[in-house]
Amino acid sequence: MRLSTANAPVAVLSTIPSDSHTWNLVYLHLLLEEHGFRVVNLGACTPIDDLVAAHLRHTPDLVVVSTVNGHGAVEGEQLVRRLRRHDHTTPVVIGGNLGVAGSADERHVPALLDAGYTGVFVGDRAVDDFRAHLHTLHARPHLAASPV
Amino acid sequence: MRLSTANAPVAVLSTIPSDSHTWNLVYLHLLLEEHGFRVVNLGACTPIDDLVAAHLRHTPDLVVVSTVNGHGAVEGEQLVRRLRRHDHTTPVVIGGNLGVAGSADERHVPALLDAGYTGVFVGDRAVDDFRAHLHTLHARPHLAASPV
Amino acid sequence: MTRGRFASYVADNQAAGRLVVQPRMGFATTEQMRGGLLAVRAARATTAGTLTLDSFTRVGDHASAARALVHGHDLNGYPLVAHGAVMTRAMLEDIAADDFPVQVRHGSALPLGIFHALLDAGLDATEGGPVSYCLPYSRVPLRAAIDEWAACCELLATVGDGRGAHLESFAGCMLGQLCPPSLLVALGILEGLFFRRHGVRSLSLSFAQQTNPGQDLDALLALRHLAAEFLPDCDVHLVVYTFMGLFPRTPAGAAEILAESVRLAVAGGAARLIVKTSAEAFRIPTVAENVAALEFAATQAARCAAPTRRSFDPAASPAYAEARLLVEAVLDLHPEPGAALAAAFGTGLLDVPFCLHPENANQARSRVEPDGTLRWTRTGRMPLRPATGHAADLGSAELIDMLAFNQRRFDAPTTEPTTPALSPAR
Amino acid sequence: MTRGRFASYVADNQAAGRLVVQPRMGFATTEQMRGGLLAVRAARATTAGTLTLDSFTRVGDHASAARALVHGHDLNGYPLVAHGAVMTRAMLEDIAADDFPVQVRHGSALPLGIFHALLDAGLDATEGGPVSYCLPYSRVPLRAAIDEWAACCELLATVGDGRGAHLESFAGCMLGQLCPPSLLVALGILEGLFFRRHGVRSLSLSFAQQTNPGQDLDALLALRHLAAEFLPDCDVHLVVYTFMGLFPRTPAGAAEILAESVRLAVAGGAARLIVKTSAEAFRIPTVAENVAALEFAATQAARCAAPTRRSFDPAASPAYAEARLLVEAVLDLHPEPGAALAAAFGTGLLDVPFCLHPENANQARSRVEPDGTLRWTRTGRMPLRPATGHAADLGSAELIDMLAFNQRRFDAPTTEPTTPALSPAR
Repeated sequence: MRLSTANAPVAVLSTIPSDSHTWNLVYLHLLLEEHGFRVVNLGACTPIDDLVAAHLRHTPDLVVVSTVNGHGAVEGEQLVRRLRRHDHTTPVVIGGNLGVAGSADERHVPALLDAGYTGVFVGDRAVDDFRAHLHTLHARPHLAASPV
Repeated sequence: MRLSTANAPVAVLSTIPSDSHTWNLVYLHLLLEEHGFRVVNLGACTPIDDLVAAHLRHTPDLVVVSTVNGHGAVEGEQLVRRLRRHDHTTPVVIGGNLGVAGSADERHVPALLDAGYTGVFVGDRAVDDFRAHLHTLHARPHLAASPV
Repeated sequence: MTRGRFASYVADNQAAGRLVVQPRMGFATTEQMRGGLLAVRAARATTAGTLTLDSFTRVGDHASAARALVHGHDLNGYPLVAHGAVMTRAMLEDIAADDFPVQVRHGSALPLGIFHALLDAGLDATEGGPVSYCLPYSRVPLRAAIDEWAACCELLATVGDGRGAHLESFAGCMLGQLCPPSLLVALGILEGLFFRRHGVRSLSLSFAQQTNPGQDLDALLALRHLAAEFLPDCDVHLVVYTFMGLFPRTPAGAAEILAESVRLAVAGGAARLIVKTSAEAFRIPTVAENVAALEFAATQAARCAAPTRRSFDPAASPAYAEARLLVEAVLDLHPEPGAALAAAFGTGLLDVPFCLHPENANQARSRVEPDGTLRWTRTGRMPLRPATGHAADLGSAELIDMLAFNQRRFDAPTTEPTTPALSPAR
Repeated sequence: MTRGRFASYVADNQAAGRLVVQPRMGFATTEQMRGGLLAVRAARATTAGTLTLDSFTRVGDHASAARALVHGHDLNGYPLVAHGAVMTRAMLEDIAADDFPVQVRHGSALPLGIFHALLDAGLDATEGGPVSYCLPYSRVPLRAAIDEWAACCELLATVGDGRGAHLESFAGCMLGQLCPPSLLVALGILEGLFFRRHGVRSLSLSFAQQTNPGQDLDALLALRHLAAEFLPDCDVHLVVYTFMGLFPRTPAGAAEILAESVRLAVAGGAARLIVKTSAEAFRIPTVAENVAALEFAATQAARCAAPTRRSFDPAASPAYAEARLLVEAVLDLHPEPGAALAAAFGTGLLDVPFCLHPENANQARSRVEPDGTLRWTRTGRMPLRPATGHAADLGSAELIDMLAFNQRRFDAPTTEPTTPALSPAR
């Protein structure tokens, strides 16, 4: 929600098709900006087609999927499988509440990694872990131009 | 299916609204005739309204409900409750397979008797018991004119 | 001839010499129903799937079906309308396909709601008929059933990608037993003509195994011959039903009656068989029992000699002679098949023995001969002659005896007359 | 004024001095949903029932909802369209009645299918709005939502026995938090005018508890005053929502924020309250937790002084002044409320802070003052003045701080400024 430099790395920020929550997206938008990203924030209930189109248009350095409505395990998996048809290398991470029973989220992690995510962030430490993950991305050459 | 004498006792023979089986009705028709009844056989899938109408028109000495489709416990109870609004005294009996799980029929007997049946015939001895019951009916004065 | 999914599957398999076998199967919940269909699909047999609907749905009492589901009570079939199209599509997802068509079996005299629901759910095959689902299964006025079935056929004819949907006449199964085959054959042709008149061109004609295999084969061959004569511009296949009456109680008897129906289907040129299971005498079969019956039937069918095109001499066929007489007499009543059928029952020109529907004359009577042959003992006002030498009156004990004929024939074969050979009766 | 079941129940109870309390509640299966409604109905409180729909149904993906049901997966609400009218009527049988109306809550920008399903199921009350269910909850073009909501209103207006159905605007809850109340009030009036234009005359206007009770009460009184001015020929009641943002985590804090919302509802003349539970900060509440919250709210409401008709001076109300300005500016754009709303968002005349919908300008920003008051820090192209002395830019940590304001206020009240008194803010 602020201007970034033109050569800043780009993050596409999205949720799953059935998730209408957005405060998580507003927060992550600010957080990603603070870590030097230019953010394309797709907002609530993003159809997978819209995400794929944004991905092809913006060729982002990072895709972040945030979801809290309990359908993340199902739709998050469909989403990344679709994305991976077009792109095998870009980091794609997901986080939030993935199932209807909040505390059982851990059990969805292996399937989501299998499906193509490079990171899955759940539970009390999700945000801290995600911030740490952002720092590891900065160590990558093409992101080196944009430290916080 | 044969002619009976005009002063023969009358049996209304029916099934429940959702039951399309009729061989049981064909058999009972013959059996009731052999026991001296004139039979009004209402056939398959008799709506309860039709049974009540036949009851009011024919003022039978006996109402026999035969069902084998598994809905007897539910619809048989509705049926007798409706009938008992008009008639508290005429013997009304039910028999056949009352539930979807054939062998558990016994457990429906108390509720059906409570609802207004004067006899419930289930299990292997159902037909024998029913025949015996027909003989006890013959002992009643208004049926005495029509021994087998 | 364009064919929809169901008819194409059946025709392709028949061309390849494979008998399509199909269960009766219906469960209350989508989860159970899906499990049953998956098991049938996975069976080692050439199968088609079946959705048998429950009795509440059959009579249009969808509220009672839904109430049972909400309260967790069991139902004797799948409540298609209560579940609705969205749930049924999800239930069928990745199951119903060109290599596994699914047919809806319902037994409803007034099935327009069921037809809408099955088409909305993406299904395109069902069965029944204005007579065969009215007279035995309801008190619905025949004229009302005829009008509604006409609308149903016209609905079926308009759907899909122009290939249309498939409709099977249940007329060859009227009351399941004790009806001499000629009347079953005649009713099948008449319902076929009714379907065709209302736009359905992909249809099947049924015949249920009775008590004498020679008589049954003659009937099936007569049905095929009459279909070619009366429905030359339709895509027609024949379907045989394993005996629908009191079923043998021994495993060996149940297996043998099923095997006999397989031989009948293959010898008679039927493309499809609706099986019964060894549990049939006792209760609704489980999925596993259905799969076992389907696989047994498939094994039996593979053992039969490839069906040779038998020479069939209509002039020598008892079933053909009587059936053709009945069909022509009915068609003479009115140019519309529906009106002709209504008039035929109204006048007793057609009369189904032991059928309790208020509009059936119920003057005709039949009996089972010692060799299992079904004969008319009384023909009412039908233009047929009863067999001689029989009393038409029947007691309850005798009725039970007749209904149990196949039970005795297959459960204790050594104490009965030898099972008749499988050749057309003369 | 004729009223349907829902509005009559609410009005009768308000006349008798009873606050109607209502949960959020939706379960996947008909059995669970029925159990939940029965429990709400039996609660020791004046309750209305709620059917909250699941997220798949909200976005029109009924196939996914049905797939979850068939495979026994959980859903975060009741899939009304997948279950359909027949099942839903059975689910509601002997529950939904004049003394226990049930409202459908869905969150759909394009809800025509949901409206058809709920009316088919015999229900007559729902909520949402062309802006309030589009901007926060979807990427649907606003014009498409406006057109579909117009059709929905016109459908609602035609149903029933002439009494019509009831529709609640969700506009007073936009994004749940951080939106200064004047914009919420203005949007409520504008959606009310839209409903009325398309035939709905029985409606309710909502307001969600924010971070300062004095400011909230001023907003609620302004909303009531504006409703009387702009919707004089409609039957309107007010509904308060217990705070919808990050919820207090301590039982005492959760109870107190709920109690505060009860006091707000009673003091502001609301007829209905949508509660939250003590479990809200952690997970979807159980039925028992919902019942406990409803009963607690009822007890609190009974303790409040009977609402006296407060004298309300519009000239002294910050919410009234800004809301009236916004409403009139929007209505000046076009004589049709729908077209006016579309134009207002298209030009940034209306601008919801933090709202990510592509058609929202998203230039406006707000903040929470130390006393909980919400103030504009940037107003974009809205005809409003921002408060002075604030930087408009906001970091992620500061955002989290603001979102957690009520959590801190109620979980650790002694370390925070004293909870402001419940009197209109000036």
